[in-house]
Amino acid sequence: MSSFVVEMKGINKNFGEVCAVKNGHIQVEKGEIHALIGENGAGKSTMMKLLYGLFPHDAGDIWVSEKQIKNMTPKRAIDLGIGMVHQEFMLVNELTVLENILLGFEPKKGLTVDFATGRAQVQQFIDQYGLDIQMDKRIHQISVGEAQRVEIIKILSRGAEIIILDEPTAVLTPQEADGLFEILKKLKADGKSVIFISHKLDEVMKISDRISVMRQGAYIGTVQKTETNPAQLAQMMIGREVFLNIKKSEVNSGAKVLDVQDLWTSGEKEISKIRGISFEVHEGEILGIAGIDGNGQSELIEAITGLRKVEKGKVILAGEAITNLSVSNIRAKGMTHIPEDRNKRGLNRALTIWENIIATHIGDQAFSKNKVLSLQHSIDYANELAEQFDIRPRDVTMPTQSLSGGNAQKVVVAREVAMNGKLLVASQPTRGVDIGAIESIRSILEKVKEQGTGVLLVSADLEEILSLSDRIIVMFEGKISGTLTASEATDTKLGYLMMGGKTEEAAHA
Amino acid sequence: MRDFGKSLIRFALIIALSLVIGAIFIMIIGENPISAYAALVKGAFVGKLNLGKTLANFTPLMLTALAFAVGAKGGAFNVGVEGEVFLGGIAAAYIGIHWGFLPMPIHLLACFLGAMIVAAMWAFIPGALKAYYGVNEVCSTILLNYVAFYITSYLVSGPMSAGVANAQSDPVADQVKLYQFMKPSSANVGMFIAIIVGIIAIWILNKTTFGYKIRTVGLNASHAEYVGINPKHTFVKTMIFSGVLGGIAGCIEILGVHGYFLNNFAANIGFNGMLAALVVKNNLILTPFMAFFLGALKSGALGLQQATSVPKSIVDTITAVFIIIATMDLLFQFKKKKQIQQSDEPLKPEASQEKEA
Amino acid sequence: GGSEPAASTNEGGSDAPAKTRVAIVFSGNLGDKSYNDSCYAGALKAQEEFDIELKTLEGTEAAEWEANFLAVAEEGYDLIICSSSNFEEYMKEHCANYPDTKFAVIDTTVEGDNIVSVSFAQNQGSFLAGAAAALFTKMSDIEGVNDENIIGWVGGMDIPVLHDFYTGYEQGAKYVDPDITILQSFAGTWNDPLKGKELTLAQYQQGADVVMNVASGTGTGILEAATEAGKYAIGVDLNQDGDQPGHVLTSMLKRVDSACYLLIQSVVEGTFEGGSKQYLTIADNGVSLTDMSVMKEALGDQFPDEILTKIQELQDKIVSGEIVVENYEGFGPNN
Amino acid sequence: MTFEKIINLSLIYATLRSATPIIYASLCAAITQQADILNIGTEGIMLTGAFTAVTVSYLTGSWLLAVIVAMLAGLVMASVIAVGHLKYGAEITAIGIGINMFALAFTKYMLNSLLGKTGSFTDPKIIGIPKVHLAFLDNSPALNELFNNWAVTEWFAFILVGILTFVLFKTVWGLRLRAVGKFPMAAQTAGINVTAMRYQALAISGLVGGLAGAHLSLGYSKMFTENMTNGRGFMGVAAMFFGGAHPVLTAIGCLVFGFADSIGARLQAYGVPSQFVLLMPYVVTVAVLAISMATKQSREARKKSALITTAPSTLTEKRG
Ligand SMILES: Nc1ncnc2c1ncn2[C@@H]1O[C@H](COP(=O)(O)OP(=O)(O)OP(=O)(O)O)[C@@H](O)[C@H]1O
Ligand SMILES: Nc1ncnc2c1ncn2[C@@H]1O[C@H](COP(=O)(O)OP(=O)(O)OP(=O)(O)O)[C@@H](O)[C@H]1O
Ligand SMILES: [Mg+2]
Ligand SMILES: [Mg+2]
Repeated sequence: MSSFVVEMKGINKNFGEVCAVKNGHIQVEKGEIHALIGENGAGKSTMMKLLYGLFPHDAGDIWVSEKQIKNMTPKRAIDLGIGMVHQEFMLVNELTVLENILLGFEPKKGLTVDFATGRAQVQQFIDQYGLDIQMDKRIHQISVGEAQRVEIIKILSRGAEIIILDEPTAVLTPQEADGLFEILKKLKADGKSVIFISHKLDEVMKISDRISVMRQGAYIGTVQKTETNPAQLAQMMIGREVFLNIKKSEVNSGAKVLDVQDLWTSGEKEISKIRGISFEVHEGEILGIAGIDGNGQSELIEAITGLRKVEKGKVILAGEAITNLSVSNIRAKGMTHIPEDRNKRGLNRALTIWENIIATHIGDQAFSKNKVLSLQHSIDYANELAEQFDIRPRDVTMPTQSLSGGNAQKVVVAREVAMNGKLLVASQPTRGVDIGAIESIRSILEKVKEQGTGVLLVSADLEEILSLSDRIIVMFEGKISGTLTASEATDTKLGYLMMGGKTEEAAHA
Repeated sequence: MRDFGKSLIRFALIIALSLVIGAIFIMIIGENPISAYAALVKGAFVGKLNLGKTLANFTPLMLTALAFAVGAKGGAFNVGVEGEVFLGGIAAAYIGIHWGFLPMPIHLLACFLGAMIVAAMWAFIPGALKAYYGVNEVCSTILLNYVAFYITSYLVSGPMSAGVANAQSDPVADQVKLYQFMKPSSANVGMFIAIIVGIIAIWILNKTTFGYKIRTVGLNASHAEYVGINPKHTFVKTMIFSGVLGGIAGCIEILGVHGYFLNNFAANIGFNGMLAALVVKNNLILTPFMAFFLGALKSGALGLQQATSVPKSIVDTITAVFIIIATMDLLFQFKKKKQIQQSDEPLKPEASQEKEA
Repeated sequence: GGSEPAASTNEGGSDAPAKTRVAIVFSGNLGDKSYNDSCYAGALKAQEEFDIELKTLEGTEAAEWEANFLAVAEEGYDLIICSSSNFEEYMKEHCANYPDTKFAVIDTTVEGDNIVSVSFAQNQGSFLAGAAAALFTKMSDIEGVNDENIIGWVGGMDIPVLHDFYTGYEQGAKYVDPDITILQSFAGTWNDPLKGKELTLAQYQQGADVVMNVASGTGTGILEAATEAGKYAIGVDLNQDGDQPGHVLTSMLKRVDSACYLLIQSVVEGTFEGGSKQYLTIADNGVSLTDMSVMKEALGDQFPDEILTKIQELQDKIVSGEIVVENYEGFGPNN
Repeated sequence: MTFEKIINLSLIYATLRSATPIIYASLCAAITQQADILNIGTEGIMLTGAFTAVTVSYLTGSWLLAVIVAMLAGLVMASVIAVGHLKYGAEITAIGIGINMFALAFTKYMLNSLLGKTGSFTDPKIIGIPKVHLAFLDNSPALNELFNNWAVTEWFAFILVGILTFVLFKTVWGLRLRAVGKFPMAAQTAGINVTAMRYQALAISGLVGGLAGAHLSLGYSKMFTENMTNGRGFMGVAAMFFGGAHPVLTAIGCLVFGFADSIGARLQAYGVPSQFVLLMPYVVTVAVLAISMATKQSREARKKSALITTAPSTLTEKRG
């Protein structure tokens, strides 16, 4: 018997050889916001997926509202009032927002979906919680923040009483995150229970009532928010102390390494079309690009790195024009690139670590003699990088899909940084990775800069932008809405510019 | 090694199940299943003629199966191997007939090169249509197979006709005919060429930068693009690679088996190759074995028809049942089932449903 | 040559005189309602009369043809009948290796001491069919016959032997009416009756009222089109007059059945003459038209008897040599 | 060669007539494709349906019963695919090809053992699917030629295109099916039983495939022949890809093919080499597809271009 809305005891789950959760516990009280934290791969998502019935667990008991539940399925979970916003959004791109929300719980009019009734129901939740969404857009037309709101409305409209949010803030701006917290507070006020997974300790401290920590699949402990501090949490998570705020080194900027002149390029959405952008990056400098996701940052990076056609304007890398050259050509001239989406772009998940590491080297003599891959050299090289960048586990013949997010990201970072290019484009380099990995990736970027490489950093995480960049440009609707130096930049100024305000006004903000 | 043993046992069980189902059919028509199956085995393996038939069946199947599998590795579902075989064949026939002035080794090489080039050009069409315009290659290759068939059909009943009762070309020069080593069957040294080509193809895919590019693009094209591999070029090259293998298959059939271009000679060669590759889910190493199995099944089926009064339709039905059962991977997957039961012991013994993660 | 004891190829031990063992290999399947079935019918008739052992092997692909052919050759049958020209190359290559086996081939000629080749003057039969069609299309008082002088012809695959058919058909039609229009189509397949039907309907649409079928399995659809469109067709190989009664004007018979029967008979009776070739013409009754009795019954009084007399007249002229029917290149008595 | 003998009203009906079996086949493939299952077994399902329809019609004299049983036979074949693929992990295309081989051989065997025929089966006792005679069209020669005497199943093919479009895009089931096809995990988290949806898609596909076969053997003709589908199932799959599994676009693909095919049937009669005429419909279909894809691509490129502003207001307004 238990008096918790959710209680999971002694949970074990293996995926083939991988042990994702061993002896997992969590106890959630009604009406609390319960944070679940842990490093990448600690098994947080797996615990929650087991609770949601996405796959069966190998051992342990699950109790929901004081009933032991066997054979949990998503359908069953939903009926029990569990709603989950997954780490990767469960939204069908080709369908509209409304269709996605109604999916599985469609109001019916005869055989057809009664969209009118559905729309009215959804509107109720929009009004109640002040969640702003556009119901008739398709998912690929909306921003990540909006997609998240869609996910929340989706589970609310299904009558969720127990709400699981798996890293909801990883993709949000601070303003959006604050908005989310407001919503969570309202939900809590309405008596709903929230399980909140995050890597960001300050958020956890801000919003949660109690905090459970997992490490390497195992339960470590649960603490009251009021009785703990971030340092202790980090220690519980990682097993050692961490230092997130790396000391920024002196700007030692040299020659222009990237010169973007009046760049125009196509966009997936109207507001993400790039319409005339100019800026420079110097050697030994980190230029940060801030902005709300979907304001053209992705398109800009693609245009610079050769992945998108430049429609007008010039891109010059270390004095050489690289406008519309092929990716391989641009890379050959010294461009390196950590892409924003490691699973889609950065890695070939089905291939091994070493195969991913050499992806940018297959043309090199050392790696392929007469177009025949040199296996030994490749593996040696990969092992070297794995050591240097602390990729765990240290087995480079593992497929990258079995790595945790942080380690997968380290593979990408290692490959790109080891190229020793003239410019490193780092797009959301720490998105969704744990603080241990964040720490190491940030210090790597800092080191790269110290070696005299120019770094172009795009991040939705303002704290990251502020702590790393020497200069910051802010993008809004495909243009630059302002440029700030590190010393003059603040959260609020950036936030204001991200909403489209002008620099002078920002100064007064 | 243990895995290999397991899959052998599984394969044996699949065969056993197919045999039982087949036996029911055979008994329904009042024949003795034991002697029928003896005839099947004899038809596939016993005697020079029968074994030779199996080998002769195996040769083109292995190449077309690899042609399909190579395409699949690069992300192409290439139904068009059949068309490549036809056009490769006609090119080999043309060169074999008309370029007799060349000395033998060069002439032979020319036949192969011609077949490879023409077939590659043919495969280029759907490849480029997909890469540059997004035209689905399943659609275009299904349609283009017919076009290839009619083109060759036109050539051998018109400009290249031998003027005999059938639509066929003149015979190719004797010097380029491939030696048949198991007469009277048409098994020929083309088989060794095919095996070598097959080994080279597998090696290219697994060991070279080109193969690396193909696999990368096939698994994740946008990753490929990002690391500087042009997915469009690579896709087209993959199709060309596939076409080359198809062309070689056509060339060997013409020079080794027929000695002239016979209208519609490749009917089903491409399709059965595709089947062989698909059954083993495009596993390059297993593909040739599956091709051999299908080749043996085919000649065994003929043997069954020849030696007993089991009608061909029953023989073909049994063959189809064999294939259907062979596709079912999880049939007789004892290992997996046991594991699930073990791990689920404390809880429910319900079958797993962890499909996609 | 004398009759070789069939037992020589059998396992010894049996006292009774062994049955003559005959195998027929087909390039295609039985049930085409034309060529292959005709051949099989002749063999069945022989089986009834002579108590022979009969084995038939079907095959749809070239690889199967050769394999089947070799299998029966290895088995040591007394007589192997190769039902079509598709076997020509295999016979050239392998027959010499089986001197004790007798081979026969239909529709083409293969040299060899143990081979008899049988061909047909299909051009002569088609001549009569063409003439009949040309006469019939003028009978515009018969229902379904228009006043345009257009006739049609639908073939299976576009291969040389079909052009031999067409050459005769065209000549016969033009003999009757030099200004006649003949529509020609190929289905590109031997076994797609629906394609045949579509092509035939298209020809009817374009004014033809009689269409000749030379399309094996595809032909079923040609005949069906005649019934559906209320028009007329001409059958081929076998007597197809009754397949769509009242809509099949006549059929051009190609007596593969009697050729097959005679071949078996020659082996049983020991008169098989290896190395010979036969070219069966109208005069030998190798090809002919049906008597149109089915059509006559269907049309009743409307049936134009003059067609029958005219056809008979033309047939006599061909036999006497007054009319020489042309062959397509590569066909004819000397090929 | 007279132009009006080639291009005339009868050409339109001929186009529809020769496209209809492929439309059915393509719908059979489209339903499963919406659930992301490539149904190469269409050909075999259709052939089984064709055989069953003729047999039942011959034995019972009822075309309606024949059509129903044919659909059930299609369902049985599709169930084999479904169980093999969904339960036993068979590669979908491999088992599809296996089903095609099975259907080809098994219908031939049944033709022989059940009906005692080889090759093909025609009999006056086979009752075909009736033709719809619209008496009020009799007086208008053009309309009469165009619309009169279509087989019931020819009309129904177009109705079915409408029905499926409705089912896929308006009904609850359709919404769920499309979600399953595009993102099964999302559907699963919405409490939808993904496997059950896939079974259902294959089942309906089997019913449609059986109907396709029934139309072929009782509507388009009145006979059964070995392998009478002759690649029409594959053409259906090609057409399905042509139309991106959307019933209407898919049907348009079939009509393009049917049109080129019918023109060919008329052209051939005038001495154009047969092979060129016969390959024309395939080339035309590929060409039409390529051109339409190319235009679509450039249209989309234009839509995304920064140099062309599609919705100027949103930008300027907000900036102001
Ligand atoms: N479907 C799966 N198949 C195989 N392994 C899996 C699967 N899902 C998770 N894993 C593995 O299980 C472990 C725990 O993964 P999980 O996703 O629960 O971690 P997490 O704590 O959510 O990490 P993150 O913070 O990166 O989201 C990891 O090693 C992961 O690679
Ligand atoms: N977008 C493009 N347009 C035109 N030509 C290109 C383009 N991209 C690459 N090329 C050229 O086409 C050729 C082949 O391209 P690919 O990128 O496959 O080069 P590769 O590395 O040499 O390939 P492989 O290893 O297969 O020989 C190269 O010479 C390359 O420079
Ligand atoms: Mg997670
Ligand atoms: Mg007339």
